[in-house]
Amino acid sequence: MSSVQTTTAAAGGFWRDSGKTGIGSWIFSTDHKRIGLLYLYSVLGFFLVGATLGLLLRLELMTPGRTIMGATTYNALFTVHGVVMIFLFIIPGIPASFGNLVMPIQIGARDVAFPRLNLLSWWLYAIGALVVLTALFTGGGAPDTGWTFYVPFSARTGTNVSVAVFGVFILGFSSILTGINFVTTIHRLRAEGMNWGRLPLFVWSLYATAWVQILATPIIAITLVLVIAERVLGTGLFDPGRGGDPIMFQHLFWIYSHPAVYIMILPAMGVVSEIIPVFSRKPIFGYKMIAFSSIAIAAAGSLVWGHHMYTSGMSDTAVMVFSFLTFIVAIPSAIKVFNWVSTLYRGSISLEAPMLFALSFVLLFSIGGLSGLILGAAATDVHVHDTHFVVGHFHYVMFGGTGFAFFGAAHYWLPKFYGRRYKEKPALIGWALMFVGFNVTYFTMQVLGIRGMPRRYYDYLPEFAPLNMVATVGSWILAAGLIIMIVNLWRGLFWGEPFQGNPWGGATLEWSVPTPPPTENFEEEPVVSHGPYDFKGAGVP
Amino acid sequence: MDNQLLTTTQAVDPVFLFIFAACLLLLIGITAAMVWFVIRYHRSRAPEPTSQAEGSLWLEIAWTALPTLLVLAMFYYGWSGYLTLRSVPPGALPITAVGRMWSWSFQYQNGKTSAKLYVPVGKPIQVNVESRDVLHGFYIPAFRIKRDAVPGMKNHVWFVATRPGSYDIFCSQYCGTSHSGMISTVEAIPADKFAAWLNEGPKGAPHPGLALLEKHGCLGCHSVDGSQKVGPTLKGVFGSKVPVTRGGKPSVVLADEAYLRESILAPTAAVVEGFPPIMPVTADLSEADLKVIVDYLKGLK
Amino acid sequence: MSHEEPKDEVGAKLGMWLFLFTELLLFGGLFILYAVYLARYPHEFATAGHELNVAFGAGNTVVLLTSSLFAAMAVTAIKRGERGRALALLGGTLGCAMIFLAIKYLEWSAKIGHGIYPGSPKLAAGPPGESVFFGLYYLTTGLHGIHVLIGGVLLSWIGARVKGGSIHAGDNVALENGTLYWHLVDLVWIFIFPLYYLIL
Amino acid sequence: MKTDNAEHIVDYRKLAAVWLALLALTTATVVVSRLELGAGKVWAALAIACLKSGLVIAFFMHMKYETRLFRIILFVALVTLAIFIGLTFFDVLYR
Ligand code: HEA
Ligand code: HEA
Ligand code: HEC
Ligand code: CUA
Ligand SMILES: [Cu+2]
Repeated sequence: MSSVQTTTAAAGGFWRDSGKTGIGSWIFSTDHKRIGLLYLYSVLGFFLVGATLGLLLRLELMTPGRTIMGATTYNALFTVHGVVMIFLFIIPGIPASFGNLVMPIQIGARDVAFPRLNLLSWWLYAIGALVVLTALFTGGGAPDTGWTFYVPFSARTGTNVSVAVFGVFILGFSSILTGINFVTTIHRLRAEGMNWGRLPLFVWSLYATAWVQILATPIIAITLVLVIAERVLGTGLFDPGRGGDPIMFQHLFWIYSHPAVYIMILPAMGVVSEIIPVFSRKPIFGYKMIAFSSIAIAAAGSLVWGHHMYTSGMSDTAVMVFSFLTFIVAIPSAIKVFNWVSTLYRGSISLEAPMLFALSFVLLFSIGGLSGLILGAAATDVHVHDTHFVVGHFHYVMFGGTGFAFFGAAHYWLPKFYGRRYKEKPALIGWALMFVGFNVTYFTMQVLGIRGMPRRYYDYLPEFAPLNMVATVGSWILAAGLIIMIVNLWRGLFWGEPFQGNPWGGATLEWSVPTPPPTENFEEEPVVSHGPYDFKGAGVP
Repeated sequence: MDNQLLTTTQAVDPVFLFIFAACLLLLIGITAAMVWFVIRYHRSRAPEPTSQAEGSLWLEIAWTALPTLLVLAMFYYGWSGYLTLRSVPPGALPITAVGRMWSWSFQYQNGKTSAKLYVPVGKPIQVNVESRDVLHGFYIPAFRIKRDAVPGMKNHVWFVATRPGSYDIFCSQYCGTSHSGMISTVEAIPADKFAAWLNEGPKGAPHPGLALLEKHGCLGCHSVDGSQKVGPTLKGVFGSKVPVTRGGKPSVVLADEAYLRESILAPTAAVVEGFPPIMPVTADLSEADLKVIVDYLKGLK
Repeated sequence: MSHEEPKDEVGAKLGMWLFLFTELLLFGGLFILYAVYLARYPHEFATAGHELNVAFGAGNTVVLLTSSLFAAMAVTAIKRGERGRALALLGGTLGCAMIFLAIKYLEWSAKIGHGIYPGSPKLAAGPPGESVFFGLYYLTTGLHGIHVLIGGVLLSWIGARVKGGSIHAGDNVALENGTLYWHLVDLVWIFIFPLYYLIL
Repeated sequence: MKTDNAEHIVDYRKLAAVWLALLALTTATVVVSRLELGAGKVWAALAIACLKSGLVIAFFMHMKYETRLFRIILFVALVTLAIFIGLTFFDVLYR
């Protein structure tokens, strides 16, 4: 953090006017903007850790047999990659960083409803992350269960599962507290005139996300406690030898973890719904439907967890019900995609970096989501379940979707908070490399899956070798793009050209406050008189 | 369907085709629209937006209703294909597949066991999938079938091999260190050859000890030919000096009969240097079987 | 933070309720398991349930209901400005909490003395359903016990603030929220009691 | 900033009456559990437990006097839990 301090000496606003300096002014700050940045850097750090692990995974899979590591290492590696990416990067990803930074300003509030709770969330996140990291280097070594922690394996492996699971448990509470904070904030702290029909779509999506966080996360918390109880006390609740049922673990796990995928994607959809209208200079098409579909996704998304269990031995009736519900949840996503595309129609489109990320989100999320339909249909899922097709699917929605939206948000909002901006050209190059590398890597993985290559395989039959090589090369292109993009962003935010006013012409409230925003956000309580995409009403040219 | 049996592959592949085709069309449509809009309404060509439309009820209704119909169709085909996968044709030949860390063993009705799944061509096979320890997944990509092996639970799949040949079997559900090594094959052979194979005595296996090693899943982790797997090879163990960790302390033991017995009955007592302590206790190992195994190991030079 | 905001009581209570929902779903996970295993092993659950002491369970129900009454009255008292009475009532709640934990202690130690605890050899040898029943019983009541402890600490701290005067008739959300938490502990017990001690 | 902090004070007598009702219902559960109702016992006991929690929520927890928002979200949370249990039973009952 100290580098942040010195290099932003030029910036004013909340960077300066809290009166305090030093690391304490960050890790004990209750200012939503500072907490947002804390989260941003922690989350980004873990993304880099996870991404490096992903790169290693691909390196190992480059050739059949042992390439750079043994089976035990590989198994630990994809587990840690999954846990870091899911619980440390993508779930807190957008809501806790950009949500914290932007949402209170967007609704015209001075801060979130419970600023101190907000700080506690971050601390819990940091502690949980530390516990997870501890698990890697102590006891029996890094857990090797996959991020899904399926029993009975997780109950009997000698690796350090209990500690890792406890870390995830703490992270769950961090996520819950953020959810509680956001729901309360959005209900109670909207400025005068900021009625529900004028909420920016990013706020709507955070609202829906927060509800999922509140209602689904406790289930994973108790499930993880049960895993620890299995291991430490030997309760035997999932042990078939003593009357338990391992399938019940899967139910409990996915009751949370499916809704969790909507915790990951909804905020990303919100980001895209902000960027597309601004860079098209046109009100978003179908505001109400997009807002409503966020809620619909959150609600319907809680009903479909069984689609991860079609081959588990679950009853056929349940397969039917869950398959049906899975298809229902695809509809609100379709509505969003069509509305985003229509927003472009007859607009005035500027292809700057945030817009490129937003548009590639729409494309990559569509590919990922459509492959989700293959997974949702019972007959086809039986074939591709637990193969690299699933791996391809979720990287498309998680990285191609949420990841790209995350970087889009970084290009869109960070200049506002730093008062400096990145260079456009390297941003374009980085984006292009990422886009190409991404598709080469993950589309290939989907083909591999259809050909029958199971996931979590350290070694594979020679028939899969050529495509695996392609996917690995793709990951290098992706890595190159990513590095260019991050370096450019980093350099730009600290040493780049000044960024002032409202160059992109946004009509949401964050563009009406000084750059960087002052600690209090607004000099006096704002009164909102126009909608979030009413560019004319906001006086934007 | 009278005589012509619908195979599992034939039940699943059309569903794939249908969903793929629909998705591809949609994707092309969306991409084309996006690219076209981005080019046509690029700020260099359209300096000002020419519309401030905020939505259209009819469009919303259209693009809610059409996808709904489409996904309902997908659901229906997916579900009916799945039903085919679940309804075993009458007269199918039952075979039990037992999964354990990390090998499959197939048991036939007459008590014969095998590490490969031999089946007669053209006859439906019902595979009853069981597990002795953790979750495994019985997966044959060629027949589009997959089912988890869950301890304490009976699961099944069925398939029919219409052509002779060799088809991969994978373990699809993650089960630990050698998950990716838990593979085998289906050997589809003509019915008469199959009958002969099934009734051929244990003369295929040169020693009853080897058959027992296979039956108890030892060969998932150990080889008898000197090659390395998850566990040390069993070839030449007897009489050799083995570096082990006992009670946390390293030492070297002479592998005599007592050591072999201990290794099998209490695998974690003395753990061979350089190997993880993952060898399970084999619960259903009788004293008689153990004796045969140990005798066999003694002879493995 | 130059000027102090007026306190948003409704917001604070909203936040508390949201938190209570998460607690509800936390126990909900255990109740899902209970429901499933009850459907699978009705007879084993019945016999195992009979081994629990109804007197302990019923006694604890009365104790908790009473503690809740005191807590609710404490809110009324503080709103009427009767600080002494509020403190006394909170003390009553805490007393009940201690009685509850004492009874729980007796009950658990009796069970453990009989060789019934998670992973015990006796349960491992018995029918599968009973092991599941007692596994759930210990986890649920254990988790509930932890909540009683947390609630007790919370209410003591709040009591100290009432005494110190920072919670008073004009500003008492903290007390209200603390008692809300306490009532949740009570609510969960209202379900634990019939499900574990009485059913079948 | 909203200012809808209408404060409602529940008097002691009402609280005590609720408490008595709760004790009566507790007795009722114990009695019901001694009757020969078979599986109906579970439902009877659960119904009584729901009634009791209704009382606690409405009076002890002041839900009766809160704004409608609170009741809606409580409903949402309960429905969610019910759905989680309900959908699980599609598996458990038909396996
Ligand atoms: C961000 C995370 C995210 C998102 C948003 C999704 C979205 C969806 N997912 Fe995915 N999924 C994961 C993350 C995600 N998933 C993860 C991590 C796993 C694996 C976990 C593990 O095992 O490790 C997984 C696994 C997974 C499975 C289990 C596979 C298996 O193990 O066998 C299934 C099965 O149904 C599924 C389905 C879907 C569906 C139907 C959607 C839908 O929501 C998609 C909706 C989107 C669209 C449909 C595309 C956009 C719309 C159009 C282009 C318009 C046209 C559309 C229509 C006509 C419908 N997913
Ligand atoms: C948000 C989620 C997310 C993201 C972004 C990624 C990103 C990547 N993932 Fe990951 N992945 C998961 C979530 C994610 N993954 C999950 C949940 C699983 C399932 C785990 C399980 O089975 O339990 C999984 C599994 C998984 C597998 C399957 C393992 C198996 O089943 O055998 C593979 C294999 O190729 C893989 C690869 C990659 C790659 C190449 C990337 C790349 O996109 C990464 C791109 C980045 C780079 C190429 C590196 C950039 C490097 C730098 C910038 C260096 C700087 C470093 C420092 C300064 C420290 N992932
Ligand atoms: C899950 C994998 C696994 C299975 C199944 C397994 N083993 Fe092992 N075995 C190991 C490993 C790993 C070691 C080395 C570490 C140790 O000593 O525990 C080992 C060690 C041994 C040794 C000592 C070898 C030496 O070099 O000293 C013997 C003998 C042995 N196993 C026999 C068997 C027999 C017989 C069976 C089947 C009944 C069996 N194993 C099943 C993994 C396995
Ligand atoms: Cu057995 Cu994977
Ligand atoms: Cu899912």
